[in-house]
Amino acid sequence: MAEPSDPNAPWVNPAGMITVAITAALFIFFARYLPVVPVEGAVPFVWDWIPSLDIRMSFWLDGLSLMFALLITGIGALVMLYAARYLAGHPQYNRFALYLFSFMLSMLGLVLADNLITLFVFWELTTFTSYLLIGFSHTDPKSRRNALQALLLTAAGGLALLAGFILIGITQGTFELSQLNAAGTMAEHPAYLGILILVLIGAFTKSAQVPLHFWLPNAMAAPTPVSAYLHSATMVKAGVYLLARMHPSLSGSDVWVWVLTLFGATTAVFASFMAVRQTDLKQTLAYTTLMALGTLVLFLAGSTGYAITAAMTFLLVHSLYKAGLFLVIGIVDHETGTRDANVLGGLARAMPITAAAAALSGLAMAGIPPFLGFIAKEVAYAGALEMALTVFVVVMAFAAFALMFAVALIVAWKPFFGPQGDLPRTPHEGPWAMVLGPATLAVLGLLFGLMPGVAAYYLIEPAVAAVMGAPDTGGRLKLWAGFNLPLLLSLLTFAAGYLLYRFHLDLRERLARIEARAPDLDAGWDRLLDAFVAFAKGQTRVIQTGVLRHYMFATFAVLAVAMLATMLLRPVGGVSLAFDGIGFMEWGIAALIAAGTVLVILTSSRIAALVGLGVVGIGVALIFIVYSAPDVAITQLLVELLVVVLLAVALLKMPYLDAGNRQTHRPFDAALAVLVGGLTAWVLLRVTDAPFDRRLTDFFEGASWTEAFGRNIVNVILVDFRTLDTFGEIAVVIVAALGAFALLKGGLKRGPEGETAPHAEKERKE
Amino acid sequence: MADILVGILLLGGGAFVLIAAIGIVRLPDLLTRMHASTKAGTLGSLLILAGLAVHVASVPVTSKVFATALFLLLTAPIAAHMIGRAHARTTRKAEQSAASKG
Amino acid sequence: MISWLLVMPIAIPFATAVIAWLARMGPAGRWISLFGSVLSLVASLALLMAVLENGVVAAQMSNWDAPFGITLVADYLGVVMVVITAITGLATAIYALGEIPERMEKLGYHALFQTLIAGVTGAFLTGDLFNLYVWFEVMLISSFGLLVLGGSREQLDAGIKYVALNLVSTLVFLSGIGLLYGMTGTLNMADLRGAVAAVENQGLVTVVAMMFLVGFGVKAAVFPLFFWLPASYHTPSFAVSAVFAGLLTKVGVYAMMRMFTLVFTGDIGFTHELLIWVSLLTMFTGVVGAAAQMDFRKILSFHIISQIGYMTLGLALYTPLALMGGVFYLVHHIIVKANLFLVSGMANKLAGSTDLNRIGGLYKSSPFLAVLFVVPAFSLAGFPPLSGFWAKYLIVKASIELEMWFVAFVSLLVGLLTIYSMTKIWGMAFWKPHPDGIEPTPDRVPASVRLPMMIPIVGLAVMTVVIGFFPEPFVQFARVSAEQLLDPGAYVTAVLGEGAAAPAEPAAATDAEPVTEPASETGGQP
Amino acid sequence: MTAAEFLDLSVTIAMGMILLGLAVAFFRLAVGPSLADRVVALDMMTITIIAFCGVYVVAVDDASFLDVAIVLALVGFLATVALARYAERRFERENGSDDEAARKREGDENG
Amino acid sequence: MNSIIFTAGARILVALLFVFSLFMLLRGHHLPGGGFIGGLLGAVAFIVYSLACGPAEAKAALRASPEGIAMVGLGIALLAGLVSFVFGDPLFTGQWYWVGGDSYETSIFSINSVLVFDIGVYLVVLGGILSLAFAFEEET
Amino acid sequence: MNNALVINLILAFAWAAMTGNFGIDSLALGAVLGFFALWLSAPLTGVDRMYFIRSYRVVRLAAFFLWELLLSSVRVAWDVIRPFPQNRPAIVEMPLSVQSDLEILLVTNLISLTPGTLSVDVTPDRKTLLVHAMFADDPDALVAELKNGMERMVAEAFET
Amino acid sequence: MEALTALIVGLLVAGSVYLMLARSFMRFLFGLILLSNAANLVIFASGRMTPGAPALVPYGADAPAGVVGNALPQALVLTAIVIGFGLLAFTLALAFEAYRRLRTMDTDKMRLAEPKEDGK
Ligand code: NA
Ligand code: NA
Repeated sequence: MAEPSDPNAPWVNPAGMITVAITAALFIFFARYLPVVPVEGAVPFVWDWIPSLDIRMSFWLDGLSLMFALLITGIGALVMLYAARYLAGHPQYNRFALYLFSFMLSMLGLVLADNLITLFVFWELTTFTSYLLIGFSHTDPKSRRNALQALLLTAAGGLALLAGFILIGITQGTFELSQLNAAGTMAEHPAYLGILILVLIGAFTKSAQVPLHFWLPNAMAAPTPVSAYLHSATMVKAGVYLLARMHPSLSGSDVWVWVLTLFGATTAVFASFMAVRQTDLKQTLAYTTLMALGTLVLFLAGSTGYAITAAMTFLLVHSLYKAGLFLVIGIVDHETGTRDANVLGGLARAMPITAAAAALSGLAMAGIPPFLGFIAKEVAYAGALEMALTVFVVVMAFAAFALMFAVALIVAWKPFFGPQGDLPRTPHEGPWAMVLGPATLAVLGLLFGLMPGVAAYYLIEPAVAAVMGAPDTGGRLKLWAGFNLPLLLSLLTFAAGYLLYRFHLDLRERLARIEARAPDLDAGWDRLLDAFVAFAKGQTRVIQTGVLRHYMFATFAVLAVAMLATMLLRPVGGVSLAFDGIGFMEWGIAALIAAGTVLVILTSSRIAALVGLGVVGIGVALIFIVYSAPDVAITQLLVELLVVVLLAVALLKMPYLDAGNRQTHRPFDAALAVLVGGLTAWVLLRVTDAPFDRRLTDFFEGASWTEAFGRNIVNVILVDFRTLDTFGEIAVVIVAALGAFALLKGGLKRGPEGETAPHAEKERKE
Repeated sequence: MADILVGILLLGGGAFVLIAAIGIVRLPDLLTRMHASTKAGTLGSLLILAGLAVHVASVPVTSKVFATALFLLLTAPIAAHMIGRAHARTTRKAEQSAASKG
Repeated sequence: MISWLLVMPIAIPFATAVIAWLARMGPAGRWISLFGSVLSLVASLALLMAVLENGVVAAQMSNWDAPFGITLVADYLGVVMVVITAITGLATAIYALGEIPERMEKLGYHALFQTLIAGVTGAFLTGDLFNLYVWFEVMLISSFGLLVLGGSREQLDAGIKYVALNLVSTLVFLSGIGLLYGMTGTLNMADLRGAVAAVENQGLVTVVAMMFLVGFGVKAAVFPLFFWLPASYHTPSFAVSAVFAGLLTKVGVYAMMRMFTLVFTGDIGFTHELLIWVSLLTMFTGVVGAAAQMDFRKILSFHIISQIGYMTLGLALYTPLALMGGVFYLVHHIIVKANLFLVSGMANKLAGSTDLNRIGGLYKSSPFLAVLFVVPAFSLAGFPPLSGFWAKYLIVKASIELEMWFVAFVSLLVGLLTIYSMTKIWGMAFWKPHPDGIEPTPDRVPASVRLPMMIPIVGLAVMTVVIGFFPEPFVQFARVSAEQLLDPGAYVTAVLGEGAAAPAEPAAATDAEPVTEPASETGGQP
Repeated sequence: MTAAEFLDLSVTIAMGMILLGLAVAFFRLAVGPSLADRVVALDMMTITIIAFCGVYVVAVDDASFLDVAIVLALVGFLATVALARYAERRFERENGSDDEAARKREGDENG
Repeated sequence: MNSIIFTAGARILVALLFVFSLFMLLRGHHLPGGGFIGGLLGAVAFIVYSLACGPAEAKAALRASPEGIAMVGLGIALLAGLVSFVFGDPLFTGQWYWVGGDSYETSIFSINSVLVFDIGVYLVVLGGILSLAFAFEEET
Repeated sequence: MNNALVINLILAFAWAAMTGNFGIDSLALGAVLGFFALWLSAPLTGVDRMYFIRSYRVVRLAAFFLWELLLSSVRVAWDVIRPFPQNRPAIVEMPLSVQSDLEILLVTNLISLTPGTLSVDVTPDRKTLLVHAMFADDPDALVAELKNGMERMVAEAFET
Repeated sequence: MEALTALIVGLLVAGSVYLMLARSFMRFLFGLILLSNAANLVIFASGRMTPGAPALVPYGADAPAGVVGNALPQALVLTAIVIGFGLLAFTLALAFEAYRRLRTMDTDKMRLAEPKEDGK
């Protein structure tokens, strides 16, 4: 899955350098707020975007968003630099740089947004840009499939999130997070549960909580810099960010605690085991990311200072070491051509700086003092001990941390310091542009561990304050907190973790066997899509049969049902058949029309049908004659005549009728026909039963001669009172003629049977 | 007096129309039936038109009646000729081809 | 002056049709058509200005006062539809310069195209029910001609179904008009508002309303009356299918919106409730139908259906926000869907087919086109901040406000499934390599063809983005449209004059004499 | 019976005979058997409508309906001509050339 | 269709029908008739011609292509409507010019846009239907 | 003949102008009066005597035809309604003497209109008319009757 | 007469629906003609029916003397008839051309645009 890159290609690409420069500049821009935010709490930026919908493009820079902004821009700059080398010479590198940069901006917007809709806009933009990034190796079907999976799952979550946001807006009267959080928890609101569930669906899909986790390892189809950036440091943390961001308004209920605890813990432990199970180091890291996300969610369940501090610290730590390790694996892959844990080993000599970076990051991950990772774990245990479901949380956290320790050794120790493997290529140290990132991140992890106060003051405590929605006491981050239960747990973690590492090959086999029996959600996804497509095809087969008479039947049936149902459900009154004043003449005409109609229906002779139609036309014309409409009668007769003339010409080259009335569907057709006819007659009866409002008619009769100077009122209506109708009507005639002319004279060359295909035609090959 | 004349003309015309219609049902073959329709029918219509002209007794109407009658006398035989000709040609040719195939 | 402004968007395409037809044998025809389309757009914009300045404007054709003559009227909804029609018309006219072969031009393509635009515009502007029928027919017969122009076997096959089902709907609609006239004695839509309310037998009104619902439903392609659309829209030339996709079904939606806000409002609990279910099923079956397809245009066709459901849903929910969403959706969808069909035409030219299994490689070789696909495609899917997002947002918010959770759920779910189809196209036509190893680079098509085809694609994509990023004016416009729809007082006043807008009291009107104004006062002719 | 009453009665009877005539002609039209038979019946009906218009003018005393009659007298024959021509041409097609005759019929046709 | 009888009859009938169609057109404003009926009758006239002598001759007798006639008719109808703008009236407002007087009663005859519109209708119906009829006739 | 007809028509219009009434009635009266005027002034104006003779023959033909129409209609009608129809139909061939289109049309139409006979076809050489006769007991007599009656009268009325 | 016309309309509609549901497109055409007639009659009857009094203003009068037939529905029907003819003529041309190219009038067999295996 490694991208082809030409080591000799010039990598100082303008597109790449510009993006790196801007991102770095942004990092500096945000860094300048580091002294401001701890003092002022928050800095707002507002643009009134869609005032009529109460949607503002508003941003809110507080401790939480600042920490995220710095991670996004800082790691972003490093990753972009790395990618410039990693993908040097790739024909689509420019697009890649654009996507990555867009993603960075989207993510930045997401974490800075104060308005929920604004946040959602950026949320979806991260989904979309990550789709493009995951599918970057677009010629690979697997890559396309995984990109789609990530897109659909996170978009589904996004839609739930949107519903939740809208519900918040409706029930709370504002979309501004700052206002919502200031108002405290909404747990008492009747819509709270709905809101919570919807927001959690959004957050959990984005942050890949079990059982919606399976897209994340697949998303590793993306180039390694993408994995490093999106799937460790940024996008997947969006869900966690959201939970943290909305913590003041959404927490404070048992549901919050239970759901987050259960999902977070389950995800953490499950992912840890899965991380051990993998042999592809990138996959291993993917699962440890999952584990981290679970852990973060787990601690966000708590509302105590320790729990939140644990979450924020761990978030920072994880971002640093995980991005670093991904980049390291990228270098290893780049240099050796493999990422197989079973193969890699003894690389430290060939690539010492990388090895050092890996080691530092690995130590941070393992939680060894004096790294920030150690502090994070300490605080985490402290937090866990305060939380609800204490025992469960502690046990799960312990399991996860222990496994993580083991994984750290697998990923960061064994490839570099383990026994030499049989590598596809002779390894060299990576180029500085690639090494710079992991090295910086690794060093940062160490520095923060050594100076926890700095990290606490500028980053973590403001973030914790933001998450808790209240100024925080702080002072929890210490490298040495004394002998206490968390320390004991830490030590036990190391021991357990080492044991696990010792037996990890064994464990991996066992896990593989378990996995083989467990339901495969990823395959389930494919089955789900297949089932959906099968359903779609089934529906199409039923609805869109391609057979005209099915369509016709449905259309008429809908008409009949709609009318009939209305008649049954609404008072419409009965029918009185008033046949008084109807003489034999009228009955005779009616009988003539009826006879003609029946003839057309029953005959299987075209000409009989044609003359039957003529009879009906004559009958209708007789009605027009008798009921005072000579113009209409003349027109009717002339049109009937022309129909007969045209049909008599056309029928020469058309087939005979089949004996269609014997087909099995005809009785049903007849029933429907009778129903539609009956309903129409019935409605017309009811309509004509009531008195008629002659306003318009009276006006026309009065004005026809006196104002429009015509004695034939019908004609005056046609050419004066309602000229526009007539104009449209002649347009219909002319267009009908043009259309028919074009059809018949299509300019196509035809053989004797008219079967020669026109030049433009595409014949179906299948 | 005029009313009685009109009545008689209408009755006569109606009778001819009806007889013509009966003729095209009763008479044995197509060409014979056409005698009924072309002649009796036309005459029936003419009689009725004459009655109408007498009844309304205005010059525009009379001239219209004349026109109608004239048009009818011009077109009815042409129509009859065409259909008779078609019948004759098709049946004769059909017989010929049947004979030649034999 | 107002009369001019109202007439020109209809008269210009007709005049263009006549002149273009007379000049069809030479190259002048296409330029005349293009020039006419520009003029139409100018005229529409002038009308828009007038409406923005004066509110609802109306003019009595032939100078006979409403309800006796035919009134042309433009409220916010009407005028925006006219403008968007002109925009779509212009875009397609430019596209046709590249796409439509000379053979079709000689058969009268431009005349048919212009009469189609005239019919659509007339339908949007008329304030008379029977006149609406006439414009429907102008539009319909022009669409018949355009659909089968070129005469391939697929087109003929599709034409049969399209023609058959549309004719049935037309006749149902016509009968409905007759019956409504029989109950009220009037055809003017503003006048009908009061007259229908005054009808004693309201149950019967609802029955007739059902006929309108079915008639318009077929035009609008709602469930389960949409069969004709997927059966045909993938067969004509791409310019034609773009116009069809953009405009034709919308006329049905528009007519539904007009009649079911202005006239048939007596039994909302029944008609609009029913329409909610119809809309949901439309949205769902449409989007599911698309999932079964493997052809660029067939997928798009099914999505038209699905999106129509959102629009009718906006009407069905019948709140200001919902109608606002419906109107916004109409405008957004015309631009986006027309554009997607235009893109499919370009893809076809470059990669040689619209069958997704037989094309590919467009992402690599034609990245610009890829961008131009992504914009409307993801707008259609409702991705923010493109136009479709705001449309969907309004509808979803309206349904949540009404606490119709299921409605909101379906709306969102359908959005998700839309993503599925759009990414299917993206994956197969753009990302996947071409199965025949072809590199579908832009230079496979001569610039004289490519440029006219690309210009409208770019233009419409830019509009999509602009509406998405700066939705405020459009949202405000949609809001006023919705307000006018929900309270048609201004509409009725503009048509019938002052004093006519008072809602008719059904109880009072039954025994009242029909108001017949003396001819000497009302007859406008001097 | 006054003359006016006689006229009314004759109008009624004439109308009755005309309608009866239409019915009888329709019978031939329906049963055929040949195309020509049907066309003859249709032609007969056209002429009968002219008579109908005449009687109706007398019945309602309004000459406008004469316009219908005049148009029908002038153009009614065209349907007959067109159908006769159809019969002749169809016969020529089906018996004239072998390949045309060989064309399969989709079903039976009486007329 | 070389029937001497029909051809001879058609000679008279075509002229008769055509004159009659004009008659119906012109009287339509006051009595049954008008542009539609006139146009339909005119079309019938040329259809008779075409049945008697073939579509080619009928077309030649028409001098112009039927589609062209129809299109011109549409243009005339449109102009008859647009002309009212010159007088400051809405589209299709009837414009009456009384020759030799100032009202219907005092004038000899009138020139009016309503009749021009009806002539447009006549031409469209005539041309449209003939176009259809000829196209069918030529294809069979 | 044509000159005479034109003059006659001019006289009719002159009459209408003089009376100030251009109605059909006035024109018809003018035509009749004009005919008489022409007849009286024939020597003066030099109008061919044939005009008057032919006019008489046309009128005579019309009268003869209407009478024949009535007569044979009754005959056919009777045959239709009598219990046992007596008709013996057959197609007879009648040699045509008249040759111009108009005359052939007139002959055939009149033959068709008079009951009992129906013009079915004219042979392409225009020499023979196929007549279907309803009562063709004696075909030769029938042909002779047609030739001496209808055809002769038409020929006389329109001979040049 | 409206009552009887309603019955006629019912019959025409029933007949046309039955024809339109047939497999042969030719029958559909016949049904279409019947349905057009039915729709026209609906409009005509809806305007109520008056026998024997055409909507003409007599010479010398300013308005019709007595009750005359309702002119508005007549004008509408006239318009609808002509429109219906245009549509029918086009449909006939379509059927004609479709048969020439597809060699069938059986709509069950018209499966080119939506082939049976469609949706794969
Ligand atoms: Na006018
Ligand atoms: Na009209």
